[in-house]
Amino acid sequence: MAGTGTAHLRPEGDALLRVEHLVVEFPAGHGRKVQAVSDVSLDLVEGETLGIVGESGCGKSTTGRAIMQLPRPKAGAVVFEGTNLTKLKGEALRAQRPRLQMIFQDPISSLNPRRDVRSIVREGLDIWKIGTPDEREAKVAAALDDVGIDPANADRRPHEFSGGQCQRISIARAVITDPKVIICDEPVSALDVSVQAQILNLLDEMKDRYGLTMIFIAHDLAVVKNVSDRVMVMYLGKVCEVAPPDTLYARPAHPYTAALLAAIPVPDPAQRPDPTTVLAGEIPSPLDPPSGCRFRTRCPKATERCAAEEPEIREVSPGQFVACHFPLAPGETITFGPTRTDLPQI
Amino acid sequence: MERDDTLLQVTDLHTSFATGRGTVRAVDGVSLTLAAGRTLGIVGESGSGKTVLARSIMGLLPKRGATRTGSIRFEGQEIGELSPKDLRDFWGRQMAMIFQDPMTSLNPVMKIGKQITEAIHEHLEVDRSHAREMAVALLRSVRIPEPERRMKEYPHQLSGGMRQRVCIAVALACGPALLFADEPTTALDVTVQAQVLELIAQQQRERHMATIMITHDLGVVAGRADEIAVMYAGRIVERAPTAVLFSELRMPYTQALLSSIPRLDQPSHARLSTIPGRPPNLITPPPGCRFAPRCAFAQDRCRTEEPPLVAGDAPGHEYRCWFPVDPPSRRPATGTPVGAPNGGEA
Amino acid sequence: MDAARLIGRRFAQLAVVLLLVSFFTFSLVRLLPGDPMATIIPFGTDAQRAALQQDLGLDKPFLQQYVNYLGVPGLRSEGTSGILEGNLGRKYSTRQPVTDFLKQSLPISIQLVLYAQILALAIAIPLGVLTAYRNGSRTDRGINTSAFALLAIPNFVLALVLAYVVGVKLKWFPTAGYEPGWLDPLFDRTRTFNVEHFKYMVLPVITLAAGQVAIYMRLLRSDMIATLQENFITMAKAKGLSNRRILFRHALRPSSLTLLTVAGLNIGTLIGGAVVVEVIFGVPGMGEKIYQAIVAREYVELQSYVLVIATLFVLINFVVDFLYILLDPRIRRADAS
Amino acid sequence: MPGPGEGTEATTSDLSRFAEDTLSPGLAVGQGQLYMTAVMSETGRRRRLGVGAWIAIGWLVLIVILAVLAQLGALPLKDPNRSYAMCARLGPFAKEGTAPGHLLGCDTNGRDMLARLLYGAWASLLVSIGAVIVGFVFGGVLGMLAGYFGGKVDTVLTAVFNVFLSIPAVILALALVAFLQGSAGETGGSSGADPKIILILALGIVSIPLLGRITRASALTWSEREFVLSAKAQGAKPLRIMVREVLPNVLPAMLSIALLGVAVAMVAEGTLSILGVGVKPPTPSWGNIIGSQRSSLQESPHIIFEPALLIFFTVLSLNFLGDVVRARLDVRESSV
Repeated sequence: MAGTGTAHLRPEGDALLRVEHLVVEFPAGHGRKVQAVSDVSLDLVEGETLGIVGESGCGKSTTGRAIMQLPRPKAGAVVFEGTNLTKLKGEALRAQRPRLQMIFQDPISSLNPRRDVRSIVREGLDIWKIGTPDEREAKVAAALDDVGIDPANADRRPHEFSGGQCQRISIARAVITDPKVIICDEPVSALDVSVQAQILNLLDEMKDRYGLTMIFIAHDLAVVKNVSDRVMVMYLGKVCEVAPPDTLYARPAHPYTAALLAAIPVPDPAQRPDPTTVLAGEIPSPLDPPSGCRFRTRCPKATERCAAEEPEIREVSPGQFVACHFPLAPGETITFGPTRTDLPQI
Repeated sequence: MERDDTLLQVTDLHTSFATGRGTVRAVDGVSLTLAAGRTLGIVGESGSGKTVLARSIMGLLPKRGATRTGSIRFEGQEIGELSPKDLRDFWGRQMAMIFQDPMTSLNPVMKIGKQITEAIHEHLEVDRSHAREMAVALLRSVRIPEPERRMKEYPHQLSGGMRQRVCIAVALACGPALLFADEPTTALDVTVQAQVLELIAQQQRERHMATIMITHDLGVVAGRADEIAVMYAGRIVERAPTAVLFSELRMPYTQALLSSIPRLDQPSHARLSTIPGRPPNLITPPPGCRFAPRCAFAQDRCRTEEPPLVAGDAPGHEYRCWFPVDPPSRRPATGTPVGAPNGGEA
Repeated sequence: MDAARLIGRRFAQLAVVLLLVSFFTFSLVRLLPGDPMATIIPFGTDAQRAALQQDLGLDKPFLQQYVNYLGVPGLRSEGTSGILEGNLGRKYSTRQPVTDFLKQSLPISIQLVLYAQILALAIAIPLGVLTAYRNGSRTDRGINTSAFALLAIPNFVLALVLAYVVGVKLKWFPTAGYEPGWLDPLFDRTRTFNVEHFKYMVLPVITLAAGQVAIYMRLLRSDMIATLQENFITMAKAKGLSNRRILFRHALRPSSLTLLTVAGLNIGTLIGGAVVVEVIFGVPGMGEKIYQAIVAREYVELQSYVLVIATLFVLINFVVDFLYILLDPRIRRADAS
Repeated sequence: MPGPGEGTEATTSDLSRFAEDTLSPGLAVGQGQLYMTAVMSETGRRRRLGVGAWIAIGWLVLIVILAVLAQLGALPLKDPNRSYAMCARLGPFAKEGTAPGHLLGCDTNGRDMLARLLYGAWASLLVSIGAVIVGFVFGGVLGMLAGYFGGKVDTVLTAVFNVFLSIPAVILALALVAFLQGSAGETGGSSGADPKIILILALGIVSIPLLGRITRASALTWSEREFVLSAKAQGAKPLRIMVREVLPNVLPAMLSIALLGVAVAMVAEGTLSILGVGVKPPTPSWGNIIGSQRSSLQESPHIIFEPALLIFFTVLSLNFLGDVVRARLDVRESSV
């Protein structure tokens, strides 16, 4: 299978969260199963932010949710502070929940429209009966204040707030139980650029203030770069490349990473878009993924070996890991054009 | 000012909607000109009125509740004077439009082929088989593989990128002189976005077609538009030929917009400059300059008196500001990120 | 082939639902308190009761009774026959087979329901399209308000009002009775068109259809309004298509999906309504038979009628499912569950 | 069941949908849009009730008050069961002369119509509201379980609902009433169980699958929302999520359906009365006044038309309010 291996994981003792060989399956009708995430491993060291980036269908959000055990993965281990969450059941798993929190993409859908902001944010404290009612109130007010929402407005319902403010409320709700890890699933992609910057800055502040470790999932590489200490690129349920952001952006080793980087529109008229860097074709059906390396059907460097043998993740430069038989050398450019149309369609 | 090859001239366009909560002045006094074969980028956040502007020019407004005033001349013809039937003739043949969401812009229960040929039949006197051939050729020209087979398929059988290609084929079917592309790639993945943008650019070159590209992403138009107009709260706040806009921008909003986008060439964890607050609602826009409540350089005058659109130094450059910022070209190379306002200019 | 698989699956579902329905109707009769013996021979001796019980097979265990009722070959008791052999049981009182009554009354009710359904759709579809297109106009409001009022008139009230005004006062149509129609085995096949039949049907059909017109129209209208706001409609407009083409070629089909489903489900409402209408207008259909069976406590008969109606209902909705597939290509491929 | 209809604000929603881009600043186009539309239409509609709604509320309040007062004996009404033989069949505006002292005339037995109608209101309201409560207590709980848990629970419950729904409601109700009456008659004697309770049970049972399905559909859409996921992620237990997160969102739809349901149950009681198994005479209900006296339509139409009008206005008001509630509180996705 494409992009397996755990070479990029750090020594077990260092990691706060360690995910090994994660597999998530969904029923696809007619008794068939689709593997949204197949054999993904990752780890988080306390205090760092791991960015997961990829296009729709790459399994990045599913990975995030499977770490939360919502839904539970089909296989693999999610070891959080030494406990394997996939082995926990019922109350034991529930007890771990407040330690891991999530922030979602859609600021409107992630807040209950029929409850006021105070009770939304307080929910975690209520569930776990943390503190006296007064203490809870004070904590809610403090959290709201921290995210830049005036606690005086806590009696309002979510629809009275803008998208950016709703996202702030979501952040307050996530930090109220003092979690160790927060998984941010595309937290800014529904927001306007001017609001997006506010939320990105806020996330960085909250990370310091609450001592958080984060997984930041997004499709926008520039956004991911801005917040991450380490970036993982995914394609069709597999890991392509893991590297520190500056390395990744300066010299991508996986052809897919290079294609992604080239596709980002740059707000600079001097950089004319180059048609030869446009990645052709479409993402193959996850029901019937290509053999060997999953990117090979769209990769100009693909050979028979890529079809026969799945690449293992290996280190190509310090801290830079790639799952590719023929990684790009530093400075090597890749040409995808002329735009091919004869590639497999879904 | 009017050049010989002027295709579209919009003068003082106002569009408002009567809603339950008051009159929304979505487009408030916009003027623009576009020459044949050129590309105009309209950039703005959600709520800036850019989509309504495009639909107003097209005449695609709801029957009731929408009011449009001002002049729209297309090849000298005043569009407001056209009868509904003439206007329908105009649509598709002279002006066409592609929309943001390819998932919902095609009729889900009608075959792809039919959706293209019906546009051809509506406007051109051709027989069935000829229309079919034209449709196949169109699909081929937008690089849809196996066009004959695709003709018999339904939209849900195609991916998002392919559907947007079909939408482009439909829009191009009768050879329009002007194409509106309303956020054509917002709903698409970044590599697919690159494909679709490239396709639009190529078709535009081949057909000598003018394009109005509406987007919230300055990056999308930076390398592709000849001219860019920045909209804020229903008005154009800055307009210039693309290169000029980026080097000579004077309007604080344009600058803030540009600097709040996370960029790949910035190091990670760079703090983003943000625009505080959020765009105003258009029922009760703020008095004076509409950006004043969020502007770092706003002074008393900005809050009472609305600045007119004034010409900048470079030809074709106009902006709407009492206290414009120093353009990037005039800042010291190492310069502080934000230019000090020049008091009293204009 | 996806379609073949889908059809196979639907058939399996159909079989399961029918089995459940038969079991349910059977249980309804057997499990609810009340001894059928008490109703059949209220003053019989214990011996008489026991004999009758044996005769009716009621002495057997519950599940065996059900198997006998179905008539599963190999499992059923000696000498019994069940639904699978076409035996729907006999009336307690006259020992006549229920199928005899079914043959007479079922076609009459089917005619009635069919006419009502056709009439309702024929009126509702154009009105729905018109009001959606003219959404908010005076026409729309007028039609919509009328529909609203129509919805608030119970069937039985409308039946009585029609009978009183049209039948008694105006004397346009007969208010009671029935003349065989084309589906009816008693229909005189030498005649091609029986005006009398339709004369008798006018009032019952209008009564049945009235409420449905309002439901269908409002449903189509609201779906149509939603469809007309879809992006693909704007796209069709931008192609320069005419309003008529946009309304009927682009908007109607995707908007009619809910209507179709509801029209299928409403068969149940119509059959239910037919009971009252048949009783009021003296039409000798299933509804009237059901009513009499209940009054006479003929539970075996009732059970069979209910089973037949439920089966018809399930079958019709099975057909609706297929129409749905025809109308909406998205379903052909998607998972049907 | 009258189909859930369009509100009166289709035009404005059409517009605000179009103008929404300009009305919801700060949220970029994209996936957020749908929910924004939903929330938008909700806030946009939070306006004064129309005249129609107030008239409907007024009518229902009036009927309820009169029914309660009549039942308490607080109204100067004639005995609904006493015959004034002189006035039999005479209506307020009958040709052969009116029934003096009887505001709305008398029925075939010479009983005062006004008294019967007001006492009948009590029976009609009791049966229809009771039936909807029974239906919602069971249907709502089952629907909520099916919608929230999904999977096998949902498959089984939906199958059960569908089997019930394949039997026309009127026929099922008819059969249930007959059986329940039979069993009640047997166990406790004819005076044992109040026939109204039998009716409430029968109509309630009939409405369980319908209300269950509606609740299920609504619960299903809301259970997929991310705030439910978030509650799970915080460690909330299913019961808490169902009660605190899902239920408040499902309630508006349920309230609107409940109003329509009361109307449907009221009509159903009438239908059963026509078939002779409604509220048992001599206790009057609007339905059984029509049902027991329908043969007198020709000579004294007022006996039929008076209760018919009451049913009409009450059902109209309930339908209208149901629609208003739906349009005001219920966002588009949760409509069934």
